[in-house]
Amino acid sequence: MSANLFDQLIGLSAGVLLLTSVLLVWKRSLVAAARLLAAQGVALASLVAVIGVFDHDRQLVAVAGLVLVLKGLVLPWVLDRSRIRTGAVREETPLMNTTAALLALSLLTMLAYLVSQPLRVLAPGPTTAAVPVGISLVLYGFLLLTTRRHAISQLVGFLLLDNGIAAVAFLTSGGVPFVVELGASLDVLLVVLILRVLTSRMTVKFGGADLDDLTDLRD
Amino acid sequence: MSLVALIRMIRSTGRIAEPAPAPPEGLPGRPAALAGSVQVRHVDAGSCNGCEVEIGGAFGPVYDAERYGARLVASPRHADVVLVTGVVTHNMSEPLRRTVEATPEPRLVLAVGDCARGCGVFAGAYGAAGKVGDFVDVDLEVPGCPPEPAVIVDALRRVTGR
Amino acid sequence: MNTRALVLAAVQVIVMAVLSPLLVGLMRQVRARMEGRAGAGVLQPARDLRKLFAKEPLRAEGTSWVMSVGPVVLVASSALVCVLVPLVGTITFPLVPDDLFVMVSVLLLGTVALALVGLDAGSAFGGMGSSRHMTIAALVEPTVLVSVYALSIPVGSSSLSAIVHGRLVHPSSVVAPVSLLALVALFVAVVAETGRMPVDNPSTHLELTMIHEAMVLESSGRDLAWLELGSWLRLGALLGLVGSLLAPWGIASSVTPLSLLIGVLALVAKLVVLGSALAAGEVFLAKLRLFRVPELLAGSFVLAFLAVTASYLVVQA
Amino acid sequence: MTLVQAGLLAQVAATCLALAAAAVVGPRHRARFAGAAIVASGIAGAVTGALALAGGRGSVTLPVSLPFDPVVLAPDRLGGFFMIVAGAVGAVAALYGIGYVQGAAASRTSWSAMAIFVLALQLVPAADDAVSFLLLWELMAVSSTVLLLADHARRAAVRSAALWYAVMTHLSFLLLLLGFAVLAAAGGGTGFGSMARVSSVSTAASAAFVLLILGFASKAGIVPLHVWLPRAHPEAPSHVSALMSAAMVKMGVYGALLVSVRLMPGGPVWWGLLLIALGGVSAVYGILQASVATDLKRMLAYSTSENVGLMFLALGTGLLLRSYGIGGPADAAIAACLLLVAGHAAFKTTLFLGAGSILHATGERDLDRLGGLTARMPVTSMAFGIGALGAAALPVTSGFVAEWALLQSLIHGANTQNRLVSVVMPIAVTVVALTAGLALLAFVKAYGIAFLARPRGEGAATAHESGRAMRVAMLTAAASVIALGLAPGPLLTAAGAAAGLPRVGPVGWWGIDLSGIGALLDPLALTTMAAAVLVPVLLVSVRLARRLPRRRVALPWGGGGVRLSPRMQYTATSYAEPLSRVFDDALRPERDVLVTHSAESRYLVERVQFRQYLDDIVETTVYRPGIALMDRIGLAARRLQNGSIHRYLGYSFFALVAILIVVSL
Repeated sequence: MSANLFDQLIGLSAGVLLLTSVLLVWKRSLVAAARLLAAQGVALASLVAVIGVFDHDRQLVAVAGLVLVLKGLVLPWVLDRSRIRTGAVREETPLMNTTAALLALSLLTMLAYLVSQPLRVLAPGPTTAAVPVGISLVLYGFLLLTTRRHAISQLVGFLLLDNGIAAVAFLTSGGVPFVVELGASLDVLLVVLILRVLTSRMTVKFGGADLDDLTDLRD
Repeated sequence: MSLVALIRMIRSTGRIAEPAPAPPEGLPGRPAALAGSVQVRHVDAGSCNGCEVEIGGAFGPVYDAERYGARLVASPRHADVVLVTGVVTHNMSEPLRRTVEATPEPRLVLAVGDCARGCGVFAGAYGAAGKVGDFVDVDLEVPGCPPEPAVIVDALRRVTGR
Repeated sequence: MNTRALVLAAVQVIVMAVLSPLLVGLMRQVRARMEGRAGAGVLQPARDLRKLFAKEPLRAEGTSWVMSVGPVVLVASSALVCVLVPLVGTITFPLVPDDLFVMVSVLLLGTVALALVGLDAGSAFGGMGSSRHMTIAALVEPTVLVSVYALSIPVGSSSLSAIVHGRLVHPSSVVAPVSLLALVALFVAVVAETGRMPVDNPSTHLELTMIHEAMVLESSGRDLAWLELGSWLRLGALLGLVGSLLAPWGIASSVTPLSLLIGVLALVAKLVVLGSALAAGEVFLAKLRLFRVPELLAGSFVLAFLAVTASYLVVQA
Repeated sequence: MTLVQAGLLAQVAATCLALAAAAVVGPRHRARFAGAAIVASGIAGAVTGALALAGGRGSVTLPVSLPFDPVVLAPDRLGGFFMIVAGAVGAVAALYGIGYVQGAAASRTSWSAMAIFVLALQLVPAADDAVSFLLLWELMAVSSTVLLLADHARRAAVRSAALWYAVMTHLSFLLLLLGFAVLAAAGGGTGFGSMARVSSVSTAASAAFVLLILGFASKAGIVPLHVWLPRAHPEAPSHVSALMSAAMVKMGVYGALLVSVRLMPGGPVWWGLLLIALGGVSAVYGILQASVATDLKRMLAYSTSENVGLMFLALGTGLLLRSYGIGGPADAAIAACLLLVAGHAAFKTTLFLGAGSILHATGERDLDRLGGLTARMPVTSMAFGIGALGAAALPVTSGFVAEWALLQSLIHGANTQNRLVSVVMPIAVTVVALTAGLALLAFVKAYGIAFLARPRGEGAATAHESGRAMRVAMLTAAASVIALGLAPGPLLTAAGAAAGLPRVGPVGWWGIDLSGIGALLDPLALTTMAAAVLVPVLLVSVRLARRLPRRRVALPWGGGGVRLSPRMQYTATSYAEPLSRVFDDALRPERDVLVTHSAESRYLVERVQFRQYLDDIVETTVYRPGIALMDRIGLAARRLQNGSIHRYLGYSFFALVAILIVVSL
């Protein structure tokens, strides 16, 4: 693979990552969220695969396969199942309206570019150039976690955050050992499953999955 | 309906519009300016909504009056033809007059349906003030109770000449 | 003033004056065919226009000179946009920048004229359309400026001709993710600015959902003809601009009969493709609630802004 | 004696003449004589400014009362630029005042205050040392307060506005005093010459910068120090509003330029950022409030906040770019700032004079009760329309040229290797774009609602055109809006000379050339092109008009209804409603819907009342709590004061002892 092609492929994957996460914030539909996360998982897997192929790192290519299966298929599927169980279709009342969230997004992206500046000066190259995208993903994930009320949206935010962390990890260290990635992925899976159980319990208990209802449990 | 299903439906449905019948002969003395393009303002002067259903049909995909250059518009200022349906009720007599007044020349008034032409079944009824011709000059009448879409389209074609 | 630029400007205005009614006709025809209709034919808007010129204009009590001057200003502003935007060729007047701000300001002059026409009507609907129109125009402006700003960064100039020319020389910049993001944002802005779906429904008859149509409810005869022609010209010019940015090929960079002919043919091809795509896309869309439009615009703004941010990344990497 | 000296003395002489006329001439002719003298003073000011701008030098020392040093006037080029602005606005406003003033505003006091106000405005930029500057500044503040108070006997709102104004303006004075004191201490003298020797990167310089900028920002109406502006501008007589908004507020901008360009050039990076932040917030907030305001003059006041915000933003951009050595765009940005100053002076004068004319004719400031004025007041309509075009930055007006230059400098400024700049510039472009868009809405609303369609109230229905002096003043101001827009070349040359910008200049037929960034614009050529495309359209229209004349119909189309009342029209409130919904979070409007049900059934509604209040949220969230706190402190302090003379003597004694202790330490 030529360096030029490598550049473009990294750019393309990063672009898809960014675009899907913007759409995740933009769209309030939970149905679309699962599909977007799946697309994002595929983009992340392709990013990993491209790095793996370019560096001739078999292990990394295997990790890419793992990412594809887990983030591209399993997690979105679990998410969608949980959603169907709660019966929710849309995030009805986010704490921050979409317009404001989108504007916040542009500022967060700028912030991501600013903070990743030293890193990119340190080691210029296509992978570090895409690091801000990963940081943006992390920030977007936090934004979703703090401004969305539905439990499923929380899950979406969490997964977005995790994708961001993974992207930054792959882009900066040029790969994560297979075992580490496996462990991290299993953790995520575990968290998602726990949240899923929590969501279904909430649905049974409160008849909805609005996390603000949890404040009732305080006393 | 998902995007794919909609595309499939559009492809499978294809053309709904029926083939155009032979053009009728033009309305004698119709304004030359209106050739090929007629904007229609519809006034319901007190109709039972039977004619409205037929007008809807006339402008729907099957009869597709738009292919002859006729189009429904939202304001009489844009219109060339005031299409009146129903017997004229007391409350609608003044608005009808104003609507025709508000239509720029050259303009035509089309009375559609038996009620508009001669009060139809509502003749002498409480609330009915008279037929359309009692209030404004009518240029063309379309008989029927309600008239078929094809007849309405035919009348419009006589104005557009297409 | 050099002659070549004058010739090109004249060609662009005349070509657009001919093409824009045809473009609208084409879009209506595409839509009609997809709905299973026969359609009125591509020439129908031109026929409508000819008829409107032959009708008497009305003037309601209480309206002012704005009702008759506004439409003329709208047409003039749209025609001036046709001169400024690189549609057929990329030759500019030396002293008049075909700068994006100048272009947008000229466009907004027409927007304002239209909004005042709506207000002057003195009916509830006119004011309503005018208010909505201006709200959307105000919110679209950041998207338009920022997206063209993103496109201008690789060229280092805000002149539209320079941008188009730069893309012609470096075709790879056309498919760069940055430029695609910016173009998508610009396209959304164009859709909003020209009152197409899902922001406004150009074929609605229901006054309460109207934006553009509500403003012209009071106009008749040649006033209405000018308003229609002005809006069509503006649609044509903006779509042409998107076309030139998306596919700069064929645009004339010199003034010879052959290159102009190629430029015009390329313009026709771009307008046909974009117009058909827009019309076909509209079939699948429902009109957005007015208060969800800001979300759409904010979204397109974010895309444009990301494009700018990422441009600096690309420039410096 | 140099020409500049003569000019300065001529202004003072004309002002003395005006004072004499105001004092001596009887009420019938007072306006004419005093007004004419002020016009002369204004023209003298503008001419002197032009001379100073062209490089003329000369200083005048005016002795004042004993404790102070004499006032030294020696305008430099930058001061000259602002003298032209102040003098021109002063002359036009005074001319307008001749026809406009009535009642309390026509009194001896008001005309005297007017004369002093105009003089002070012209001389503030001429001051050559901090003491003179502050003295003239205070003179400007006091005389304007007197003018503002003209109508205090009839309306309580005037008193409240004057109180706000007096407090804010003195807060500003205090900050300036402190700032100049810091600079004087560091530079070893009160003259601007010695202050300029202070190193810009020292702590003292930064402290002085912050103090001075906040002081000037308060005068300039920058958010959040703008609260006096939307109160004072509407309540003052309109020609005074015009002076305040078009000239006095500019003194704040002059101050900012004085500090950052003349006294302390080359300051640290964050100075520019501070100005950009202040300006950006001010621009967006000001125009948002302006677009939802329904009081015409309040709306204009908020629009002043917006424009001054843009000037600060432009200046800040210039400073920021300069501190990174990006010279060309920096020059363009500072030039844009000065273009904005002149452009805003022109169109805001026009608008306030137009608003005054409306107020004069209808007794209304509330847009919701206006309408249809274009038929009744054609000259006002034309002038206000041109002013509104300028404020909306549409071609070819002074506002358009200025905003074009600003955007050009922003876009070209970012194209560098510098990260911070390339983050700030896109945000600034967004701010300017949003501001421009909203300004468009605000002024379409103002013009469309006030002048078009049918009258919504009694006052508007019986309006009449204003007198000759007012018409001439309005048309002069409007003509300047167009002139500066069509031929901005000379103005740009002046701006370049004023701020020492080598990379800007005229081109073509009075076009402008920002050669530092390779951008040029010739509005006259653009107009010619517009005329060329307009000709065929007009030819067709005229030919058709011969064949098909217009027909009059009774009513606008309202679904054929017969009872279409003017109350069914959109009002200013309804016009801005979609916008206030979009910006709900930023504006926090309060809406009351009162539904009265019919007596027979709850399902029948008798009447629905809708009311919307829009407060300035800066005022309600920042100032109100502050004022409440002050109130509480004041109440607590009252306990110290119980009327006993012994207690008061005791305080003095304690104070004396305390001072002695401090001194002895």
